[in-house]
Amino acid sequence: MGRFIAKRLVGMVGVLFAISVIVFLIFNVIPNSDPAARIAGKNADAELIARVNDDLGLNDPLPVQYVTLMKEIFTGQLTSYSSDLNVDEQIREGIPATMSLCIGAAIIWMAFAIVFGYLSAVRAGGKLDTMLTVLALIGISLPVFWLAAILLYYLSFRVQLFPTGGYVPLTEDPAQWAYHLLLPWITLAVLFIGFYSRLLRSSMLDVMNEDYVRTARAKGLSERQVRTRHVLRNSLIPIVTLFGLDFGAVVGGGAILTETVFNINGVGLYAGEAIGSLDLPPLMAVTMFGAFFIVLFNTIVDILYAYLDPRIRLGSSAV
Amino acid sequence: MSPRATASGPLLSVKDLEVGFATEDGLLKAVDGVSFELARGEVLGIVGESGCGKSVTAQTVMGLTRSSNARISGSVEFNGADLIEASDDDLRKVRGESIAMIFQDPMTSLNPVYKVGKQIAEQILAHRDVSDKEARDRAIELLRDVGIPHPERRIDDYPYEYSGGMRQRAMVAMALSLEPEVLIADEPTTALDVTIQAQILTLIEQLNRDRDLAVVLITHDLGVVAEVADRVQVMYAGQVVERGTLDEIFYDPQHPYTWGLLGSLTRLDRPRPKRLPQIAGQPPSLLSPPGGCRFRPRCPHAFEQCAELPSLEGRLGKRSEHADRCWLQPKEKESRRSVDGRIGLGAPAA
Amino acid sequence: MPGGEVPLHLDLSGSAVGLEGVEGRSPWYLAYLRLRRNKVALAFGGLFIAIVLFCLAGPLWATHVAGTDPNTNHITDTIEIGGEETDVVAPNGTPLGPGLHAKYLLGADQNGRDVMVRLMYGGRTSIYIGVVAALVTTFFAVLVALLAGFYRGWTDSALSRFMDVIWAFPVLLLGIALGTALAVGGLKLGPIVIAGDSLWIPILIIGFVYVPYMARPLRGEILALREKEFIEAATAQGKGSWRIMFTELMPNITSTIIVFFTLNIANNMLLESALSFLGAGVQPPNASWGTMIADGYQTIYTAPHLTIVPGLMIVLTVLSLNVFGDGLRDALDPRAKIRLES
Amino acid sequence: MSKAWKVLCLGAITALAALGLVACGDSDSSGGSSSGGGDVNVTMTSFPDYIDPQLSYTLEGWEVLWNTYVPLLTYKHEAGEDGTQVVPGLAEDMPEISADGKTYKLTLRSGMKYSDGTPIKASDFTYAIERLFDVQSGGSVFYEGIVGASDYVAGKADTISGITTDDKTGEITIQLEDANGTFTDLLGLMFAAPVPPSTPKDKNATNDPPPSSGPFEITSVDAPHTLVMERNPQFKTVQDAGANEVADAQVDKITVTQNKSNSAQVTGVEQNNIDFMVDPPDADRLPEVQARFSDRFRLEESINTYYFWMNTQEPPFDDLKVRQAVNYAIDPEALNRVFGGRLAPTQQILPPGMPGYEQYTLYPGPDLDKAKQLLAEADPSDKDITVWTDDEPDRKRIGAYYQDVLNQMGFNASLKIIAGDVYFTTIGNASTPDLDTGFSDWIQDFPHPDDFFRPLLNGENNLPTNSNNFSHVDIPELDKKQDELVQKQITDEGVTDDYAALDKAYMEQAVWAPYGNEQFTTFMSDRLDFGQAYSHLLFSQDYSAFALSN
Amino acid sequence: MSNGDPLLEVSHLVKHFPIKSGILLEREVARVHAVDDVSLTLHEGETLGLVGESGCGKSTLCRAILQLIRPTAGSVKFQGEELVGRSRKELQPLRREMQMIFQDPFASLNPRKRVGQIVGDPLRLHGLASGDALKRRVQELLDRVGLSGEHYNRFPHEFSGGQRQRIGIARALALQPKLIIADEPVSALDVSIQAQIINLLEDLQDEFGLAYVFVAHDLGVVRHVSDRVAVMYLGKIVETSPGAGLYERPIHPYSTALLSAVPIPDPEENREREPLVLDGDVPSPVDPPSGCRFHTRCPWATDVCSELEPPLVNYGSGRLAACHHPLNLKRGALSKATISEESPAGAADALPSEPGKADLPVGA
Repeated sequence: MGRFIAKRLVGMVGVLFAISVIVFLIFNVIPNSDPAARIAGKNADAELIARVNDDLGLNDPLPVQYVTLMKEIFTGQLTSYSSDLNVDEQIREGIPATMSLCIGAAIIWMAFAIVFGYLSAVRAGGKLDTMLTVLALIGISLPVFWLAAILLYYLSFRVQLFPTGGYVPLTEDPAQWAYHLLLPWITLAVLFIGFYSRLLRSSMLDVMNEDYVRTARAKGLSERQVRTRHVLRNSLIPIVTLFGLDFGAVVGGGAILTETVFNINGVGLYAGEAIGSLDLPPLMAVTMFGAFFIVLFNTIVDILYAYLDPRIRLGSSAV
Repeated sequence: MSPRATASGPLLSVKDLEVGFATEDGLLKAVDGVSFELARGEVLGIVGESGCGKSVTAQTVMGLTRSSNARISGSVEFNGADLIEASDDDLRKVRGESIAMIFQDPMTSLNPVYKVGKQIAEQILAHRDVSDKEARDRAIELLRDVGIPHPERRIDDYPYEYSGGMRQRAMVAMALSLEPEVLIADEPTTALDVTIQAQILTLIEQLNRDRDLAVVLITHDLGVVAEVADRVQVMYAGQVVERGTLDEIFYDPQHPYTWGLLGSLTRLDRPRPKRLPQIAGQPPSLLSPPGGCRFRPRCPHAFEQCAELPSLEGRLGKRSEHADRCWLQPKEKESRRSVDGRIGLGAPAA
Repeated sequence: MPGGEVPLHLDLSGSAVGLEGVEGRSPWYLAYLRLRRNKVALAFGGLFIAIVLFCLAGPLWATHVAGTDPNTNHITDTIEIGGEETDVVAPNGTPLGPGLHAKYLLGADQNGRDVMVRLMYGGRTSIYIGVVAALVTTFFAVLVALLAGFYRGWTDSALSRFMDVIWAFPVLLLGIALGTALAVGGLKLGPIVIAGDSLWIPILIIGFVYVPYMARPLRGEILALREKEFIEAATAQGKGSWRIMFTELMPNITSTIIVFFTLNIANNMLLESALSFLGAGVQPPNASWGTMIADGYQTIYTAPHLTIVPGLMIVLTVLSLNVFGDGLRDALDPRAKIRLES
Repeated sequence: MSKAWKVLCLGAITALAALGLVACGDSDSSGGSSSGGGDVNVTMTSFPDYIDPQLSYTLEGWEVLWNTYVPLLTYKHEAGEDGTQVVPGLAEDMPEISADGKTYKLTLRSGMKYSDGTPIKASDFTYAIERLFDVQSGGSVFYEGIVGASDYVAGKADTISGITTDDKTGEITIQLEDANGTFTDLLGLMFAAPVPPSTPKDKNATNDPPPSSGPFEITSVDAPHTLVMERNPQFKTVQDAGANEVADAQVDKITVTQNKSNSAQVTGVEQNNIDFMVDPPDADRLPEVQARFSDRFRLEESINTYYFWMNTQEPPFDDLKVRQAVNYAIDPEALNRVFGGRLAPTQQILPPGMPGYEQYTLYPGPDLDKAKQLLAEADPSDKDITVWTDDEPDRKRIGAYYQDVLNQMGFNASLKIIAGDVYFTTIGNASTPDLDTGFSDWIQDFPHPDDFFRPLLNGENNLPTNSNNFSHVDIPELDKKQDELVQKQITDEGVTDDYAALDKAYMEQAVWAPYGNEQFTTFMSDRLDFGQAYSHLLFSQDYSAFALSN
Repeated sequence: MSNGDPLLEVSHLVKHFPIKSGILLEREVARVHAVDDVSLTLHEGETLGLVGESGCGKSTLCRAILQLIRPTAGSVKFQGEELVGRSRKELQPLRREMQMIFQDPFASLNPRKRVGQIVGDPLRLHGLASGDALKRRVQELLDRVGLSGEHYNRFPHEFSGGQRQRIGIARALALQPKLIIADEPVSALDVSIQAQIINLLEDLQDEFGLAYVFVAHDLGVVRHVSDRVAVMYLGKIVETSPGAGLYERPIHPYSTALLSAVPIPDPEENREREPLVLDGDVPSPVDPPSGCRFHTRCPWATDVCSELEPPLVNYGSGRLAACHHPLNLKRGALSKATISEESPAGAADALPSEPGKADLPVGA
């Protein structure tokens, strides 16, 4: 176990390294993204720009620049080019909002997906199944930002049931926190509810055909016990592992659209702005942040997978 | 449904069982009019090639084939109560409690995510009002009974940590946990090596002897049947083609299909023949079985009358139990089967 | 009791049908038969074709009905509605809404462009990107899966690590980063030059980021197939690696590829719209449904239809592909063979 | 000549002083009427770049800092053109300028204190200018003409030799290398506002802004989310020293919050949850706001020009006829609608409100036929052109419109959209390929016409990188005219007329295709006194004019 | 049955699968001893039966012989030519001569190919036929294995297990090989079909003079087809013998146990015999038992069995066995015994000192 975690950590560092290099390179090939010119202002002359460049170390060779940048990220000293604000601090400030959004949405999506998927599988072929299937397929066909825009338009602007976005910290006012996040939660969850309920349905239908389910019935377990203890429990394995991956991806950048449309001051919005302004330091940091979460949850999923399915022995499969 | 009804009649009685499945290509009649009876402490072997309906028969007894596309008729009476008509709940009380079942593939028949002990205890807890601790203790005891070494340690293993033979033992332990009256063993050794097969068969024999357990043993291997069964029923294409006592089937087989089965065995107890007798062709599709005698297309002895389906009856007269589905006259049978050289050895060697 | 399906463990195989006749029923034909029975999937497949036809009809509508190009501005024009001269775009910038008039059937946008015409042309772009990007993804995913799954060992490790990196990249961030980076100078790779406003940029980005999503399951399938005895049989006959990959393995993952391909188009269209919404996809003034939503979103309060209509088109198209893809999967999945009446 | 000039100058000063007194009286009376003070909350879409007088170089920043850091000279707290007048701030009087225009003498008022109680000293001005260079401020460029500045930057001198101060008398003398008619304007910018020596000299002070000298002090900053301005307890000392032109605050506290959602801000103001939004409501909400809240919404003039640049050095725009054709083809009214109705049409370089603005029409239109005809006459060989614009929604729409117009004229135009933050550095870099024509705008740095000509049209500023002369204009005789005019004070006779002529001269060459002046907006909650609030031409909303309505 | 040089000569063949693990770099932490120093010979037209429980290395041995997996060590000579170490290309021409039939009739046929392609592919690949000639040849082959030429255009899923196995045989026959390695060709089939396939294989052998390595876990099947039988346990050959000898007088206790475990389809005999039932399962090949690998399950094991690996001893008339306590030996057999050349390198070089105690438990 410890060995496995160590191995994953090494892999994680490798992936993060690769990602940071890629981002760094992408941004160094963008023409005219010269940060010094931007910092120096619209009337700047060449001399001033040269001094700014020197100050930022942008005259150093690329590898040196990369190392400096990474050092600053990990010592929390990185400041953005466009606003001179501390990047790590900005990300830290965004985490509560992003986490509130993602965790809340995750709870909603898992709860609904399990209920819908279970009902769908148990009533496979029935009316309820057809209805849930239709809903699920519509759910996975909705562009998230579009759904967000439409919900905002109808429920916040036309009917004025909900606030027009924004984020209220949980510590400030829990009721407002939830009130402000309700629409974003639903928006973010809809896609996953659709996807996961479909997945659970087919997973359950597969598991229902497994020999051990027959064994369970032959044991005289009630149908309910068979379905929950054997069918659902085993069907959830792929779901839970996928959940880890998706949750990591959502925290690590998937919430960008929702945060943008609902104006939630989270990491996603910050990332969006950093990209919009081609601001390398925050972009490096948020990409690393995102990738970190994705890789982290990948690793958690692997560990969880081994726990959920004892057949999988850690370390043997590395992917 | 009391588990220990003391009726003098058969423990389990199946009458005119028909099981069909609606498929995309039409109705697939897996079992077509199967009847048999099982007495307390008796071992009944059901033999046939894959797809002959033997497993469906067994699973239907347990109600495991119930589904929206299954068409089931006939009756399955256990201790006088009909299981076909029984509610799901009543059926549930019989399963595991009175009739237990073990399956062909011990690799997949245990839930991979639960510990073996837990899966055994689960069955006990589903039927008995006992504490978890008691159920666990019982599980350890059962594992010991079926010959798992160090059961108190192995009880906390996951199925993947068991070898195939141990898993099948664990399945047997589970089946025995509530001391059922009937054990249905559906090809319990097919997936196992010969050495392990011998172990499991010995175990089943022991249980039958020591606990007076009635066993339905389903297999395609006549050799396995010969080891443990008291009576044998040969199935072909969803129908019973011959039934009788073990000795009757082996020493006085009446149906050409049984001859074929016996003949095609590669056996160690006889001199090696120049050439193995074989049954030509393939088993028919159950979607559109041939008219008349279903074995007719493969039968070397078929004649006009075979276009009509023979009924299963004791044509020998004297032994009512020994019955078969063949139009040939007993005399004719005797002469024809001897042609094959190795079957129809006449009276028991003793 | 159990759901509407026959328990799989029943051995119902027997021998199949009688063997008379020469032409066998290929797995594809059987899949076709199953698909033909799935009316819902077929209906949605038809819907997708209808949408494609609708979009292809764009030029016809533009010249014969609307009388304008998708990109032509008519900001200060007026049209006659009910005998009244109406501004296409009001002095305060509010565009004309939808109504029963041949021109501007779905209203105008802020540049006075005909939304109906743009919708049809935008659909061409969106679907084109979806399909071509899916081809790109499929090509690379299949290549990666074949190489990794067939050679295993260090090839697999290297490719898997590479996939890990793309996988771990926040998709949208990567897409936007590449989109922004390439929008200015385009892409120059030796002889290949792609202009900054070329559709190939979103196509390549989208195609690229989805490679692991498709390559991983395919690789798994290849790894499983690789263990099958028919591969050994091919080796024993003396078949070379490439021949085994393309004549033995490929045909066996084709059905998976087809299903993935269909669903991938749907996902691509969603990602395209998201990238365009964030400004990193299709470059204006060219319309795609994504850019139309992005543009329309600026006026959602005064002209919500500019957001709603292209969004609905995306939903319909993606939905049709998803339902059809689902049906395809059922049809192509051999297990579906005994998914019986219900 | 010099005598006449002196008289005129004096006259102007007395007039200014009189006006200042009136203004002072005004603010006194209004101050009395809202003595209760109160809290105001303001939202903006983008947080100020820096909360640091030497660094801030955005409208948002200046809007906040104008009433916080007072330079030696300042701009009149007045709406309209009056607001472009430079008046004494912390200095007792307007500068005394030597005849050669190179020496400026000012005297700091005495007894003034910063908000933390530190006395304001003459040397703080030197400190501020030095700091400007040390923090590599974008504003430092304006002050490079001070003698000794380049030596200071190069590290050859510890201080700027061209600035001498006397903390006792408050005298400040500034030596310029060349006469510069814009220098008084520059002295009124926040870049030159004195800060105490406790301010870190080479570091951005955003998180801990220096003590203020204006009516407000900044008491807390949580960049980029929120900042709080409160009454400066020491502002009395500034007023008492006679700085009448610096208006006093009428509310106790202003909280400025960043809010990324324009629509949410509009709704907030509509529902009186937000008192004032800095940015104009989006085109989308504008009609609704205009219709329903006319009692607390109005458009405000601002000094800026929106134009399309055309690369005069490369075909096809090296041909005057082609450029003229574009000027004929552009429909300012169409662009106004694309912009949501906030663009006042124009066809000239200087915007209204700028000294030297005089309206003329060179290219009556829109006249697409004329444009096509001109283009046909010119018959440029290269009709494949690239239109550049940035990715803000309205600018994207402008770009799309422009591209379409060019195509209708007969070009084969393609559109290139660049992220807003790198747009100007991209088109200002001569090595960027396909720089044909595109979007640009210019918002004044200070209300002097030279700010529109020199950076944007002077041949010397046709730089390889970071150029603002996107049209690559290089007309030597007009450059000469610029240099000649800048030596003079704007108040000199005929200078404004000369600038007007310069404007026309450039447009006869059709170096740009200007089309509009953007109007800003004032949209306030019911809580604020809408009548009193006004938008300053240079610094936008004047927070010192905020007062709660009764 | 045959003379001259052997067709196939396997000597001291080893195949170990490494188990790798590591944090940064993978390194071998253990190995699966799948085939551990195995030697075999096979002559033209001969059938060698190979028997053992699952996991004993039979399948690995087959694949290592055919170079479908690269042996770790040892040599495989086919018609006198060394196969080990040859590249894929160099092996190609030899592959015509040696073919394989697989256990799983479902997995061994590519489900996406028509029967004609499956059977015709090797012909096309080796350039032996094309066009109509190819089709004719395939149809002949199909006819020969008991299918119809009309099945040419059908797909594997349309056939039953037995028919599929026939297709597999047709494919193996297509190149007219000299050697066919049949890896449990009938284990997955029903008894009646088993007989069909066995008969078919025998007919083909007679007709084409094929040599078979016939692998099975069922001694009954092996007895029927084999001239000689080799018994494998945990990667090693424990006994080789001409068919009859093994069945009548098995020397190795493991052979005895295997024989004893085969059910006898004769109720009377069953009632009488007291079969030898082995305890437990085959130990893990990752960490095989020391000494004689069978000692953990052997009822007659003594101390020496766990210490010394018994050599493969030649008891004459083609009978080889590796046991410290050989059973069923004729009087004086021990004295004439010698250590075989095929004996594994790691085995002791001492002959068994005395015969085992038990007497013949089964057999006719």
